[in-house]
Amino acid sequence: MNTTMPPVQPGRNAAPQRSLFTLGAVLAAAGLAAFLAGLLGPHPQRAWQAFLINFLLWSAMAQGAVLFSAVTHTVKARWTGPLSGLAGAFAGFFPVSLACFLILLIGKNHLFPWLHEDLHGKEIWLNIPFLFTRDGIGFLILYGTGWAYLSQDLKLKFGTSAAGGGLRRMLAGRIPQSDTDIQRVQRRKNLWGGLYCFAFALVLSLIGFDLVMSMDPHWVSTLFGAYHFVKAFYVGLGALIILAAIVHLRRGRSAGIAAAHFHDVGKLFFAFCLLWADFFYVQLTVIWYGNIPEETSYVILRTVTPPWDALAWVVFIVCFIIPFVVLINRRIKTMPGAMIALCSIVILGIWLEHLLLLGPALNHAAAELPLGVTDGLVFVGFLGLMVLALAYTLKTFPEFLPPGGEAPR
Amino acid sequence: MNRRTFLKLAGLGSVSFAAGCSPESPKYLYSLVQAPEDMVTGKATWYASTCRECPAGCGIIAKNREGRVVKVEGNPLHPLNRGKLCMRGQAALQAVYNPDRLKTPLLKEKDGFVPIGFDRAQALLKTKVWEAARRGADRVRLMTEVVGESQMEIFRAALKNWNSSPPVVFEPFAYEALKVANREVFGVDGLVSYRLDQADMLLAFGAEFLETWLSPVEYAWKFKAMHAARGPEKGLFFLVSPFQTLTGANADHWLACAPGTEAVVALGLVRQLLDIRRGKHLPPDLREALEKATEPYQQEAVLKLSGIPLAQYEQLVVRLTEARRPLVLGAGSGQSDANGLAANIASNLLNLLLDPELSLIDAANRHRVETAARRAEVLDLFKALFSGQSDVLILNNVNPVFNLPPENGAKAALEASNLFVVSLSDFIDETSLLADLILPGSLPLETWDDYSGWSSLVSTLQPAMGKITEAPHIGDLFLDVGFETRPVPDYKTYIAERLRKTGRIRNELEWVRTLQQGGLFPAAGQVTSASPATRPQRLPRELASPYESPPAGLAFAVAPSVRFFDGRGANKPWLCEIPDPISRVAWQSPVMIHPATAKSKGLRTADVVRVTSRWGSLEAPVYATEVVHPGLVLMAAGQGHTAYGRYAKDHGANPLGLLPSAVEPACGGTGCGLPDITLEATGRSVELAHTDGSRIQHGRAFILTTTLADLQKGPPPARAGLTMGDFPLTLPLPEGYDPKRDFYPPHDHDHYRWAMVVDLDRCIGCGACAAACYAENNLGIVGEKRIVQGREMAWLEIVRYHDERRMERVMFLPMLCQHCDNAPCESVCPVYAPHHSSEGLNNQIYNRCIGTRFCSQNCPYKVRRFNWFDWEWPEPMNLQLNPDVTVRSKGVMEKCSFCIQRIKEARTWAKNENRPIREGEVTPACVQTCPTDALVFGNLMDKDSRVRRLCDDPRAYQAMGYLNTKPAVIYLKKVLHEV
Amino acid sequence: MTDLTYAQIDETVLNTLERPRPRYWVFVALMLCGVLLGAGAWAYQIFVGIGVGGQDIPVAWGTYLINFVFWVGIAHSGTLISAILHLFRAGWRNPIARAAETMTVFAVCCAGLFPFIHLGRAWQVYFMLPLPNQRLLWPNFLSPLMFDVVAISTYLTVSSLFWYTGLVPDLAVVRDRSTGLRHKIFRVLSLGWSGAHHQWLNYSRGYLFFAALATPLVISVHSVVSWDFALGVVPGWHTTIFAPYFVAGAIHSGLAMVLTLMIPLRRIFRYEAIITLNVLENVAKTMILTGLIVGLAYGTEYFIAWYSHNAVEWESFRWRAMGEYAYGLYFMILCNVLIPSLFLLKAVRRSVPWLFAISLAVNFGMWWERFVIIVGGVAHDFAPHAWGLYAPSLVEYCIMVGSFSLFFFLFLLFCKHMPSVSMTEMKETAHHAG
Amino acid sequence: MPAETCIMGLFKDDGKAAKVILDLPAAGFSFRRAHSPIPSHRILEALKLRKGRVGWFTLTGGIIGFFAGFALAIFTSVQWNLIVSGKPIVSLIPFFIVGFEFTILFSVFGNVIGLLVCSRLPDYGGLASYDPRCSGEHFGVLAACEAGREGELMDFFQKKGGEVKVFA
Repeated sequence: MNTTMPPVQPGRNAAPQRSLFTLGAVLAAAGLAAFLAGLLGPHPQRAWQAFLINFLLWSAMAQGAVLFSAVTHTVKARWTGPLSGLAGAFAGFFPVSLACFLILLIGKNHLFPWLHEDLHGKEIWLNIPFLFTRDGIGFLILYGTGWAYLSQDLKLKFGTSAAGGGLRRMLAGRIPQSDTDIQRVQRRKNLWGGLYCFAFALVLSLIGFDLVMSMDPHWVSTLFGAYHFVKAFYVGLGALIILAAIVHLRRGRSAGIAAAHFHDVGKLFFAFCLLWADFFYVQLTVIWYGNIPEETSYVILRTVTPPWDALAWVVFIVCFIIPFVVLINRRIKTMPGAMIALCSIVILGIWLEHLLLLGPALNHAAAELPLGVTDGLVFVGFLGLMVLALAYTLKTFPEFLPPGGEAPR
Repeated sequence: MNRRTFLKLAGLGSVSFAAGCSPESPKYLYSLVQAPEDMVTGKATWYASTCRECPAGCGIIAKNREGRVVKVEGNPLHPLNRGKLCMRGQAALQAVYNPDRLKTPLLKEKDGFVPIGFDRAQALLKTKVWEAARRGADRVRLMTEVVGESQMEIFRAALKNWNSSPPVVFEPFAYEALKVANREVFGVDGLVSYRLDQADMLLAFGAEFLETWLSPVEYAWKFKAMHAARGPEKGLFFLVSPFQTLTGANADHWLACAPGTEAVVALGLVRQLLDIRRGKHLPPDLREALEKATEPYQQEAVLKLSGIPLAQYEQLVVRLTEARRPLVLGAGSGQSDANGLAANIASNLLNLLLDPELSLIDAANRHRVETAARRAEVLDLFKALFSGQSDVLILNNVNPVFNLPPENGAKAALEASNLFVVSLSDFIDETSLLADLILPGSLPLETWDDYSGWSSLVSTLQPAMGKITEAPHIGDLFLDVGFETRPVPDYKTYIAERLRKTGRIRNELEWVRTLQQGGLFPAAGQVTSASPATRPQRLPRELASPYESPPAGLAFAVAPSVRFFDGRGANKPWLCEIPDPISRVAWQSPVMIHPATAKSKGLRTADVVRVTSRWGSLEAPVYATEVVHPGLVLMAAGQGHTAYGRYAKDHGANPLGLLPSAVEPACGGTGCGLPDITLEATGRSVELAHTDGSRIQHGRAFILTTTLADLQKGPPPARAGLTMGDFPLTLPLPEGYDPKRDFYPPHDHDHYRWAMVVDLDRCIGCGACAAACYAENNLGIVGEKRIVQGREMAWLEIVRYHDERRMERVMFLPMLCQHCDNAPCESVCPVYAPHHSSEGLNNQIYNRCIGTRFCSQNCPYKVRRFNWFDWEWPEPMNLQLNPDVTVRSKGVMEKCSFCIQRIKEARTWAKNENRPIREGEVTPACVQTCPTDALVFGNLMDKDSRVRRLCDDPRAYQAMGYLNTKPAVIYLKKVLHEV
Repeated sequence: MTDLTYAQIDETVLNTLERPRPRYWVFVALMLCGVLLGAGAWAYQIFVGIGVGGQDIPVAWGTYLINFVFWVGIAHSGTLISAILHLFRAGWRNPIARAAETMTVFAVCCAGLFPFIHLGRAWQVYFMLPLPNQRLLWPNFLSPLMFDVVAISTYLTVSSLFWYTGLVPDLAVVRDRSTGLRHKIFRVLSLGWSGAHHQWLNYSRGYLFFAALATPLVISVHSVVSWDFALGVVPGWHTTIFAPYFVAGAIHSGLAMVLTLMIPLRRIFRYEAIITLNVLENVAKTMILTGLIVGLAYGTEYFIAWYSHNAVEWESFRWRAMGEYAYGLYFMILCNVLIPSLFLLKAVRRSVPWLFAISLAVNFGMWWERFVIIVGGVAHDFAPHAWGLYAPSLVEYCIMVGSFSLFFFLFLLFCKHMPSVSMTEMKETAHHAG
Repeated sequence: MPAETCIMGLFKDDGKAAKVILDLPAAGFSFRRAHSPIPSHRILEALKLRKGRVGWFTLTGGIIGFFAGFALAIFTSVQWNLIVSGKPIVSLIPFFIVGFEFTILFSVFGNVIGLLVCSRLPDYGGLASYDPRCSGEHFGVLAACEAGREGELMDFFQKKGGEVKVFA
């Protein structure tokens, strides 16, 4: 239990070095440059598409990772050890994500194909002001609950001496002293944790419907929302594993992330790999079997029509086949190096999957895949932002990092 | 080789083969008393005959298998019905095989009827009549249904021998008013026929010519000849009546006049025409008199009395005066009261004013029913009988006790002890119940006879099957009892002789030919007609006194039923099972009232009400519908029998029981309605045995309509979307597949892809197709209770929808298995019971079916039917079953097979001549019988088959096509004059 | 978890196998009568025709299919609790796992009967088996019903084997503590289990794999069941969310049934020390989750029906809420979502009466959910001219009573003749705790 | 070869039992079998056994099942070659369901077989040298000693705090 975790003295060596910040900054700059270049270039909508895709992907990672912390806490899973702490760090990306969301507003004309077509009454739901208001509120709620949960978590971790900058103090509020306080914070933490899980399901479904499904305003799939948040958790776990692995590689056993932890989180990752595939298959089968053009045309375009068919196969292989085959083996789950590689592949896969879902809607009758250097660079840029966010959070709140010393068995 | 000529072969070739085309020795060929030589097991033989289910007298051909008739179809050579047949004609079989049909004569003794032998019965009758005859004049009376001339002659002769006066011909609907009108205006003392097909505008004051009026099948095809959309052309049909029945539902404009004011409107129109100087050709004094007589019917008065909105009325006047070949039809069959009389005279006058030549009135071909006696004479007869002026009364197939309103004297007369009543009926109906001797005669399908639906032609009857009772032919019976010694060996010879005497035939060969083709008549299309010669010189005296429209009150009207006619069909399970076209209620007889009326009385559909008039009262469930005038309570005739058989007894109520029997002196007829009745709730309610769900289609793409205006604009832009609204026509052929929409690869068919085109603009909703389907495919009869449970078995149902925008507009949709190319029903079956055949049919393999019913659940059209039980065919009904079609056992799913047995037969023919099946060679039962040719069947893979060409019609669409089922039933939109 | 000693555990459980009191046999007999009633009704239906039921066109599926889905649903949490929670090493599963698995096996038996009962020609059911035959008449593996056949039979086999495997060490315990006939029987049943180290070594591995395999199976089976509907085109049936939604619903109802069974069981068999209040509370907590998922699914369906602006879809859902069967919808929302969320209150989820009452409510609600879906869908589908309603007939009710009787009949027999709590697994938890 | 006697030490705690197992060889006794009411990893660790091989059976079963499922579906559908709902005769998307279920089914079969084979069940003979208490609350360690050393072995067990049971 987290309460039993001894208060830690974050050693300097634990916190990320400056080099990390520079790296992040460089990557981010590159991405930004590419994005701006794209905007000024002949196909601004391509730049916006890349932006949207990466926004969705990286936000999903952050949201998913934090969900890991919240959910394991809510079900009182005992096996997470330092992982749930690390997962909290991803909350650092929340503000970035929020900012990016607002930036979308600028590119609305390039981003929402339905702005230019007859919606037969769907305008009530699909219109820019309403869409941005509801989704904005959704994000606020999600990130709000997330932070609320984590701040309670931090309070418990700060322990007696909460030396540090203003933000620490502001967030931490007054540090619990007496046991009663601790219990109160405990209760709040439970509450916010539960709420975050709930908000996650609701808000990510909404985002899935609003920013992905509605891009083809005549197509619907009731499972799409759930599919979207399962995906988010999938990549979230991937990101978490990568982070944990890096920390482990940098600090060795002192990081206290035991093989068992990697094994367990690996199994969870595996489980969600299966779940993602399940949700994918479930939708495919029902639509394939029903054979109603209103539904099938969407899938046909993305799975059997060039140029998308190739992409579809790549996505399927990269997001399911590879991880499935690899993860059947249990030993691999305990090898941080291997897991970094695998998770990165999966994340890339989901990145492509977003392209598969959004691409056809945003590029009508595309001859070849709308995939180029810009897209790659924008991806890198967001990677940079993520690195920065993580580095900053971990620097400000070393409590997210595993405590030094021997790992508890 | 088109469908018709093929049928001719199938229908008559076999008979000629039977006859061997040799003049001699065809003696016993046509009766199956002994197994005939032309009977080949497994092979159908067709016998041409004449339908006697109503006085119209359509030509039929009867399909004989192993000595029993299994199906009747219209005779393609017959000018009246041109190969078509109505629901009632199809059901003729169910009289022959009716389980309640009498097998022996019954003699009434103290304790009820006892069966006796035919010889004894005949002997008894003979002694009775001759005793009576000796006792003096008019001691023997005969009341008969409308019969052919030969039989009539024999009757007359026999009665003459018994020194009694000629028979009284009883028809419940005897058109007294119409006859008077024709006499007064056309100088024709009878019933002229109408050349509807030549008209471009039609106005009726209640004449229900698509159901029962004069000759429904004839007028159905004629109506569509003028009314179906031909390119941008389409005839116009106005109905002025307080209610719509099937005919009204087919009107383009229904002017709902207050009950009893049809005459007012008609006279008003006469007035309008006179005002615009029509009818200059009339003799001045007549014209003057007319103007004077129609003085009270100025527009305001008409509108006030009839309650018709000005706009509608004006529209009518404009269209009527603009029309090039307008035709006006009078009041309905039953309407021989003052109102009906005035309306009929007025409509005849309208015809005269609109078309001095009367070119659309055909006095040469007159309807046989004109021989029916006026109601007054019928009632007089009963008075006479009651006063004991006769000893013997012979009733030939009439049921006055049921068909006449109460206080008609019939019951009293028949019960009079001194009168010996002989009923020649095959059933114990309300009348025969009172008879002293019931002596069943053989039914039309078993007998020799002739009948002239039109005065100009002769239509023959011949036994199309072996006898299942020993009942004698009525003709032969009279030859025996009516004469000291038989003047001719038998009735058949008598007919032949008569025809030879009248010079219609010269020799045996012609006689055989006549029998082969079912009569003596000009080939369809070469009918000669003649307009009435004389013109009226003076005002019809019936118009002298102005017509008083009845006081406003809740009125009651009885409409002849498209299913039971006057009630003679009520014991035929098919007719009971096939629901009423408007209410979709089977087995029961609801009273139809306007929703507003219902609301005001706090009634809802299915509440039981008591309707009371001065003469009687009945209880029936309410059916609220917009097709009746708010001031009217409408009810269909025919049900409410207290005898007559298991299917008729105690089903529904008999509305005639509410009517007065007083006759209108001017014409000697009565009406079918009365002005003031009371309607009160009983507080009970029943479950209606209706087969429909919602009355409107909630904006779905089942029935689509277009307007004449749109049609004239030319073909609409091709649809290319995915939604219900803009989904394109996707033929069930490889070209119907578009990789953008279809996950599944297209599949080929070998040589044939069977499909049907249904022209909703031609469909009048008469339900003949449904009846034909019951007959052809051995569909189970489930009965009232199970229809309530939603278990009817109709493979083809005429779906009725009200127009959401104008609830009083009714539209019909023949709904049958769509034989989709991507049929949702198929893949869900775990055992392949339904699957796609190599010729595109959606096969249902009964032996394989295990009854999961998933197919039905997944069918978007809900056309599949399930055998919830083993259905019963009480003896001898099982004899009617089509040997080519399996009788399904309990627990299996079934549905329309496009009459696959007929496809198989055609294939055999083709194989024998090793050639592909020809266009028109396969006609499913429904297609064959459709009076208006609304259904077309054929092979889509044949580029110039009719179905294929019709698919290019801009009106073509598929029901709910956006589900990508690719139905092989392609509908053509109904064309409205305006929305 | 529990602080009982091994001896106490053995004692508590073995006490339940004492010679039953007459009242027990009364109940057994009562249930047997119920079973006979159902069987009689079925026989009658076979002879007279499926029409003795209330089904019609358009609603050709009635309570038979509803009960089928209902029982399959019940069958789900058994494996869920054993397998998934075993994987997650949630110790609180151990006291209830056995009973839950048993529930699964019996529920599947009941469920499995209904497809047969529902057939128009039950005697031809073998057409659905891929039996090699001369005329090569094979079933159609494209049909959801064939998926059912495969899935349900797999599920029955697997859950029975899983159940028996888990039972073996306990059978040995009974063997070692019993004499006479029972000893002989259990000697055979326990396969000579001696708890030797090599047995345990493989046993724990095998059991783990069992769990790992059963988990996806649970999900797949109810997905397949959901596809009996979702693969159709009928509005209200054809929707992608069905598979997960049915799985969640199944678990929801299963957990409810677990409570319904456990609460009397722990009372009668004095299991309070083993099936502690914490255990029940954990079940309740899980039900909050499943309840929320189900609620989310209801919401999503309505939202999409509205969002899609598909006339047919929307009319079908509008009618669901306002038509003749609206009460069904409100039952299901109330009993499956609102009432279970009372479990958010600690007081409620720790009070046995409340737990019991709510578990009953959920069972009721889940039955109605199936009614709303199965009947509601087709009763108001594409063809307005064919819309119609449905009401179960007496025969159907009898068969329904029969199925419930059968379930409780089997369960009664089981819990008095077999260890209804896994002693071994209890000892393990005791072990870890101690 | 001198006759052996098997003696079982029964302990209330698997820690003790594990210790005994470790010490047995030193004391010159040969370990035969350990019986326990629950799977005790203390004992299993003490025995330093490799993981069981059940997994291989399961895997094999799974692979066979997967292909068997698809094979059945495809074979049967091509036998009749009937088009239903316009779907391809061989439609892998739905057939996957059959494949999947068979995979699970056969893996489980494999698993069960593996279980029986690896743990040599049913094994009624094995009960000869077995003490019923081992299914209760005792952890039994069965050791063998050559004739004459029974006393030592018993003492050994008792010293370790266990009860003793001798099998002739």
